Amino acid sequence: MLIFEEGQPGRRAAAEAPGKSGAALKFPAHLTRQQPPKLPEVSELQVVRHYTNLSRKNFSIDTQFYPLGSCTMKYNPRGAHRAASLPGFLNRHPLMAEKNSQGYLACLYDLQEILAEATGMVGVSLTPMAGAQGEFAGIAMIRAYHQARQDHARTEILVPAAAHGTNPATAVMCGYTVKEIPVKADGDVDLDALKAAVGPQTAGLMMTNPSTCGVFERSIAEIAQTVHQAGGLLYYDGANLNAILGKVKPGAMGFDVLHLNLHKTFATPHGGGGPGAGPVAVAKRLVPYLPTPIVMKNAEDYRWSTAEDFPDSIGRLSAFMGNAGVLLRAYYYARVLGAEGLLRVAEYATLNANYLMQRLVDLGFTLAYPTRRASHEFIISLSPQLKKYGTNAMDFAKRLLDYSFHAPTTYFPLLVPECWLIEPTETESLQQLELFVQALESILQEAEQNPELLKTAPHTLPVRRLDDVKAARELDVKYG
Amino acid sequence: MLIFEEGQPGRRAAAEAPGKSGAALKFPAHLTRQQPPKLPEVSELQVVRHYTNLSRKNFSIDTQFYPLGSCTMKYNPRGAHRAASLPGFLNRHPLMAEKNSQGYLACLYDLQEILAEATGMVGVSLTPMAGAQGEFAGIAMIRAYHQARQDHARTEILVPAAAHGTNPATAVMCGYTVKEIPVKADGDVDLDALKAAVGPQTAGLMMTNPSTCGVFERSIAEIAQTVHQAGGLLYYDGANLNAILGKVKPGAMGFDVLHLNLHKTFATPHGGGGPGAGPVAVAKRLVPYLPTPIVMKNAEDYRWSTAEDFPDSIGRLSAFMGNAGVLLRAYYYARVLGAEGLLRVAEYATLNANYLMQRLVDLGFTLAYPTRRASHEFIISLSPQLKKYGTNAMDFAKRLLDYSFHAPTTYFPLLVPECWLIEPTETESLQQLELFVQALESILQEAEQNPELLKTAPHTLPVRRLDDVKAARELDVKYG
Amino acid sequence: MPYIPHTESDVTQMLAALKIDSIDQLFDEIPPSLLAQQLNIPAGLSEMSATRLMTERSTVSDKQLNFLGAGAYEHFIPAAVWDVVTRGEFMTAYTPYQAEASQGTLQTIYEYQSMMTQLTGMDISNASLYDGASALAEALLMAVRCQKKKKGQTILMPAQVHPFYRQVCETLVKAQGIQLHAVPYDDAGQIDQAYLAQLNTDEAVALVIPQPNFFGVLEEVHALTDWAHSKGLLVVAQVNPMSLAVLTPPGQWGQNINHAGADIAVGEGQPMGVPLASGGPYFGFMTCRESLVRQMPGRIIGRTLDLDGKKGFTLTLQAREQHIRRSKATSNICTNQGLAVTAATIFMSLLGAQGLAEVAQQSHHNCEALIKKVSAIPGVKARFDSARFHEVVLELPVAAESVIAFMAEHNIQAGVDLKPFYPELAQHLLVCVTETKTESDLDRYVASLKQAIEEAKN
Amino acid sequence: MPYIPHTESDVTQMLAALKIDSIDQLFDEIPPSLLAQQLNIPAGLSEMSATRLMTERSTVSDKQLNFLGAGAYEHFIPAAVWDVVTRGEFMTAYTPYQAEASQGTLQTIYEYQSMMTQLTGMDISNASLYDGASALAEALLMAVRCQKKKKGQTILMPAQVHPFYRQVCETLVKAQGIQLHAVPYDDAGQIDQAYLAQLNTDEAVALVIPQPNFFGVLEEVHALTDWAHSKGLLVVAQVNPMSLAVLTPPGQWGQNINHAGADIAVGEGQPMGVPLASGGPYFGFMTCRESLVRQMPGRIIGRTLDLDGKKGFTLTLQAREQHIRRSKATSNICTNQGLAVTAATIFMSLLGAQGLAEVAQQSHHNCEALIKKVSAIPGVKARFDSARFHEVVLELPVAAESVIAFMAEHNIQAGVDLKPFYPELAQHLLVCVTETKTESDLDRYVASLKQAIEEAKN
Ligand SMILES: Cc1ncc(COP(=O)(O)O)c(C=O)c1O
Ligand SMILES: Cc1ncc(COP(=O)(O)O)c(C=O)c1O
Repeated sequence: MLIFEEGQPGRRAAAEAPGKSGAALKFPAHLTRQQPPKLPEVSELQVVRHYTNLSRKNFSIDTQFYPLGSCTMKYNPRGAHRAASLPGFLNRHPLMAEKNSQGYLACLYDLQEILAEATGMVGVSLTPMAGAQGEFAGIAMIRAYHQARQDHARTEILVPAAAHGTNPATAVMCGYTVKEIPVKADGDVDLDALKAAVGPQTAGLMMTNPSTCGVFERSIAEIAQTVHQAGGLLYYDGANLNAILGKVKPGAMGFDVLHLNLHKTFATPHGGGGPGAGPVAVAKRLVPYLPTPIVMKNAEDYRWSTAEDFPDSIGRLSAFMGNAGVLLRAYYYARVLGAEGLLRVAEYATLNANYLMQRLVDLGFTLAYPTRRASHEFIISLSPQLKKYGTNAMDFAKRLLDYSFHAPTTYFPLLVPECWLIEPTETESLQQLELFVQALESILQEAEQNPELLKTAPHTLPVRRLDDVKAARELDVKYG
Repeated sequence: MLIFEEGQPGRRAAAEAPGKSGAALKFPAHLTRQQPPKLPEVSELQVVRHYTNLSRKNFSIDTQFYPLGSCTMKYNPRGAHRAASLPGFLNRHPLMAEKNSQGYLACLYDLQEILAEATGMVGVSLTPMAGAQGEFAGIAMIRAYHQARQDHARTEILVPAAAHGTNPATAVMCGYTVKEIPVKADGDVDLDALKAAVGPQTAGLMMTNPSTCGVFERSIAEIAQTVHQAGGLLYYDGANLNAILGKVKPGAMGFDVLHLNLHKTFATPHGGGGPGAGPVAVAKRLVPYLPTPIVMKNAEDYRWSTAEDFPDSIGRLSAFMGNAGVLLRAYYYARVLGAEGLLRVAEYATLNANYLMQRLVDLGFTLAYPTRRASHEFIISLSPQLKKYGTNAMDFAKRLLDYSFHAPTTYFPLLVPECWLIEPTETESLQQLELFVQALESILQEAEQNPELLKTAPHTLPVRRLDDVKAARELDVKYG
Repeated sequence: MPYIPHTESDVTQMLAALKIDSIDQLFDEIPPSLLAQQLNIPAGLSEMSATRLMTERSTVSDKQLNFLGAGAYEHFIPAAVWDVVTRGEFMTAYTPYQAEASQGTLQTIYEYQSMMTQLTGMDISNASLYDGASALAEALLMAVRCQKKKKGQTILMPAQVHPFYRQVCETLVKAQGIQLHAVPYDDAGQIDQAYLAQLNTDEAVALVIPQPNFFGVLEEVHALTDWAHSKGLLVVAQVNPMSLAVLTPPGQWGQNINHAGADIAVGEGQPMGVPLASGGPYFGFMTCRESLVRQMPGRIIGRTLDLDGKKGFTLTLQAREQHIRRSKATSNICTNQGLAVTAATIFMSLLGAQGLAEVAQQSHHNCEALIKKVSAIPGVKARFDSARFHEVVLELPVAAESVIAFMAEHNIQAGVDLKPFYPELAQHLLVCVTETKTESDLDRYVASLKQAIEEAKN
Repeated sequence: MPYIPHTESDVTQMLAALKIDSIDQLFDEIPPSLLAQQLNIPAGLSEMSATRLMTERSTVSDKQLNFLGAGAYEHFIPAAVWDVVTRGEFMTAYTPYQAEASQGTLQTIYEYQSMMTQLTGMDISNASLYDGASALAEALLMAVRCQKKKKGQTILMPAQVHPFYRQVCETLVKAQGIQLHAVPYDDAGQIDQAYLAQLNTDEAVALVIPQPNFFGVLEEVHALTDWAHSKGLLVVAQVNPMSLAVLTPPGQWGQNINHAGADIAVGEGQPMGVPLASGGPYFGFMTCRESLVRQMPGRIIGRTLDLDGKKGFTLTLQAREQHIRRSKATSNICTNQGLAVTAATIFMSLLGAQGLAEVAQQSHHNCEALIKKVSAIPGVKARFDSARFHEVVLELPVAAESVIAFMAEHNIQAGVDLKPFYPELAQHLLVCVTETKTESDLDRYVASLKQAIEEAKN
């Protein structure tokens, strides 16, 4: 039932509104709303009960193992949530005077420093509000850099075929055309193809490393050299930073600019789709172009950067200064983990992924890159199962839900057929991984004995398989 | 799975502890623990996931209609929870200096005043930590009163047969014997029996009004007169105050002392069993005996009462001053409702009960007191259904759980066979009541067509019908 | 190890299964020259110490009496909102890619979309964008795509659109060759219609109409909408959703029956149950005319049926999005502001149309009350003589900067100095008053302002 | 109408079904003379106004540096604890009478019982009593029931049991003719064993042993337990659960192999994850020897099987309780402190044995550190020369009252003045230091104490 359908005309949660003021001041008649919006008319209990019960229809980290590849669904510390929700932070207006904001600014300044150190970069701007906006900022900086050098011929951004959709979409938003570079059978970028592709038109290359193939790009140094020699810059999509945090700094690999997904690597909650935060970090030559504002430190005082500090900035990306609450959570996380803790993230995320990969191999699943170590994630292809039982990657995924595990990422990256991208993260235990293995073992048997069970799955959730085609054809996107 | 079973030796949620101090100070060897307690060894994620998932196995007001008679399961305002959780209240040590506690004391003082006004009494003590402790305080005051008058012959407390178990249990804890007074077929106390029972041995009478039969005791004035003439005092069990809040003051009915269940009438959450708060309110002659401490006001200052204020007090009931957090919630609730709002509680609780009663009569259910108005609750007997289908009150209750409604109170009061005590509360809507009626209609059909379905219910919950006999015979009350 | 559950024996068992001796071996594909040294980051803290650190830092900003607005508004948020929003099932779920395991989030967004279309009077709502500023920028990009047949790519952008919003638009649209043409404001603080009347609109594709505008002033939305449509421009409404409880919704702007209503309406969702929180996470909302939906950026949730014919919810029209369309997507947005949207949905349910109207009315009322009070101070007066919502530009006899600094000393956040954004408005302060302010708050403001002015004059 | 969902048309429909005209008619069985006039209570407030009122009142108590203990201890509580506890399903459920619909609460309490038996080393735990004081009183009543064969009803109650606990025991046991016999403390601040040695114990049924006692001092629990058992007394241990992470648990007190261990162990559960909260809700715990379980008050949860043979949890041994046994019940307790128990269960899971030991050690360490620092102030010293947990009695050169008042002016809660409770301890202050205090907190305390003493001397 929709919240609208639970209402009755005239019902309301009366205590929640301020009530009527003495004098009923009027707006000019022609600018005044004539019909009130048809919002739900419900009691406070109805609202609480409705949304509490709705929440119970979700899978989440707090309730399920959630090995969604590329999404780093690790434990979101409740301590970070509390710290970011302190009244001094939560009630702080974004334009509050700097002198009343020193503690807040100190947190952001420290976070800038921590992210610079962790990535091997020189400058950091925290303002991008998600990974994709970080990408935009990064590519816009590359653009600004070339333009400042009057290098107007560079019109193309290269991306590996395995790249996330935001990469090519971003390049286009920045006014570039996109050229895809093929990936070899071992998961590494096709270096020859890259060499052939670079040239004076190359503005830059966007890539993740480890890549979305779940392997570490071994020829990264050569790739960097190739692009740099052609006059292009290297963009690092930090979505997979969890795999190498503290182990390898993107700066050391030759990247010029990157974003981090704090809502992945720094354990801030995804909130059913957002918010995130996608700070950008840059090497020296891109510092002038960083998006603003940035927190600056003079002796003991913190302040916001002004236009004088960054006259060549690509500009502002958000109304205020990005997703502050996410940044505060990430700062808390970094401080609790510290240097050693950040390093352990990469180590145990990688251990879990490789162990789980091995166990799935034991069960007979097919790896996309069987000769490779897993990074913090790995890919299996369910093509053999599709051939044998007629059950595809989605059928397996839906059946897994019945076992109370969230499904891995399906059908991404696009270049591996019937793929699952599996990312267990470092916060899950060996015992949890084994339960997952047991579930897959059982589903494999079901696929053999009763493939219909998979094809019509899920069977135990609030709804069964939904008709996506109908959803798109007969658009029903609002009540009434 | 138990939290213990999810653990592994050596695992821990490391960020949660302060870590080791520099110097390892030692306690005397013979007083030092040799073996650490076997507590769970689990990660933070495991704990959060375990208890989040456990919570999902509960029914609650926030997720279900919960018409548990005598328990007043109304909406628990989240605003009250927030107000009571303000850092200044939550971090306040109970012994904090009065000068640093004026705001807190002001809330309690105001609450004392509000409760006195709402009950028609003169003095209030907030310290009892639940209804039963309020009863203890009340009966102890009655005892102190008689003793102060050297009236040592009074050894007996009268209670109606329908009384809640805490009433007789309390009387015994206060050193009294208990005599039960029968209840007539119309739900009123048997006045002749009462008249026969009172005498110089009568210390007092404990009763609720409306009674646990769900009807208003019409001869309350005569009852009061009878007991008072015999030299006894009248105790009002406030568990049912929701029925008459703002409508009738217990003081006006002749009661000398009462407790309120703030966790019922004042909408504080029950917490799966507690906490509650059972403030006592008394007429003038019992004021000297009130349990302490009490909040006093001098001009503009608030302070705790001292022994000099109440030299004849029955004493202290809790280490500090009762369940402060519950009291703050109740205070918030009273302030949001105000005088009109408190009155509406009684009106709409009564409307809902009477309406639901009528609808169940329409379905053919049997009322325990068919000639009477319902108060805020009412009783049906499922004896006819037991006779016809072999399905008892518990079978109906368990089946109702499958429809995602919490069951009414079953088998209480003891004097109505196969009874359900149904209390919808004022915060449920007409539409919600109708859904409940529909479920009962459906269950009634099932009882006729397939009584086994009821006898083996529930079928859709985390467990099916549990073996209580086994639980008591083969005591398993801890892990390992 | 904080947050990592592995015991020594777990690790031993796992390494054995992998036939390796140490975790380090798992990184043996990485060229050794790339491996980092120990990070120069402070050692880890316990939750207790980290919490204490941040508590100390947060208290600096505590207990300010806040009269700042300018795009972020302090409204009272019922406790139920975030108590429910922060349930683990809402907070720690990912984007609802597995629809069957995400019906809670999906239905919530569907309800949100329904509420936003009601509030704005528009046909279709998406599931959110980052914030009000980036939503406006996305609306401009969308408008350009919708007007592909037109020869130009110019957007008419009033000067009294929030200066930061204009900056964000600059950043986000300029790489695509889109121009923002500044439209001046008139003496009433409204879009200068005389200027528009003489404007050559050949290159223009859309007009942005802020309601209320950055000065808190209400625009003549009907006339502007009709004018824009008559010139073949799309109307992009940039609105405060709280104001829509009492003001004509964008879907009803204009009197031209053949083309009434704004074409795209966007804004900052923060006033609907999202705390000030230093600037975010907030959420940008976007609604549009049905015919434009295929150019809309961001997720959209649709209702459909399951195998048993039962109603359910799922992501729909994904062919607009980057994960399907890659370089041809309507935007690069992926992660949005879901949790803030959940809060807004619960907030709107709790307040209802009447509650929102009360908040809007009371805010307006308090703003007018403050204006009256401050006008008694010599040299202080409201700058524009137009109808307002809940913000006002105050003309001061001294520099706004000094007043702000003085009042900050007394824990009052006085308002926003307009000089950096509008040099012509030196000595002007943008002040916001919402329903959260009491009579005594206003009096405290007035007294402090008076003192500040006296101080500055000496 | 706050919290009431009825619309006018709902009411009309309901009244029609009831064939009456007004809600008032539903009250027609009530004698009209009893009906009340309008209550003299302030008119209702919105959530916003009520929240503001209480926020203003709460800030008075904000930001105190707290060295108060005396039965309520400030320990750090991980955020996860109350985030999970306050989920509606835990917070707004009733007592788990319908077991199948309450498995969350029931399993949690079963786990709690398991943890408490581990911590105390006892056989059986109940599901909680109101608080530490009332738990002690219930233990005395239980001990008397268990010793029914004995002729007397006297309890040996050391003077250094918390004074408020002793008062609560007085209140709760005196109506049943039970006597509390005061046992003095000796120079070491411990139970005076010489006194006991010469005591006639014919009427006595039990000895209460506090560990640590009200002075923070550790008792010689083994010798005391053996002595009590040798006299046929039951031992009622009154313990701080946090201390049990490092101290011998009551289940192992005594060296008499035929009758080792306390018989009943009770205490205040607040240190385990429950905030100070002005004194409640806390929870009292009670554990006992298995043979005594049928005299135990309060609920007990048992594990059993369902119809399918699946494990599940339910209330058990209810024949002890008032709702079954009425006047013959072991206690009148019904509602207990379930939610605080849920918090403690989660807290203990998060901390584990090692974490609790760290908290206990660190608290002890900080207390000793403070003693060392204050001892440098002339005239200040620790009063009892015995091993302590995390509290100390400080002897001062001036009245404790004046020190407390002075330091409160500087937002330091210095400790508890012992004079009202122990006239012989005038100029003595009971101070508690937990793991939450840093070096700089201690220094701030010391500096302020020094000043306070100087001030008082002048
Ligand atoms: C590899 C990769 N790149 C980029 C992104 C985009 O990040 P965001 O969703 O925060 O915009 C994602 C996340 O979905 C990703 O997995
Ligand atoms: C009628 C009645 N009296 C007394 C009580 C005892 O109250 P409490 O559970 O708060 O001790 C109850 C509640 O269970 C009750 O329903």
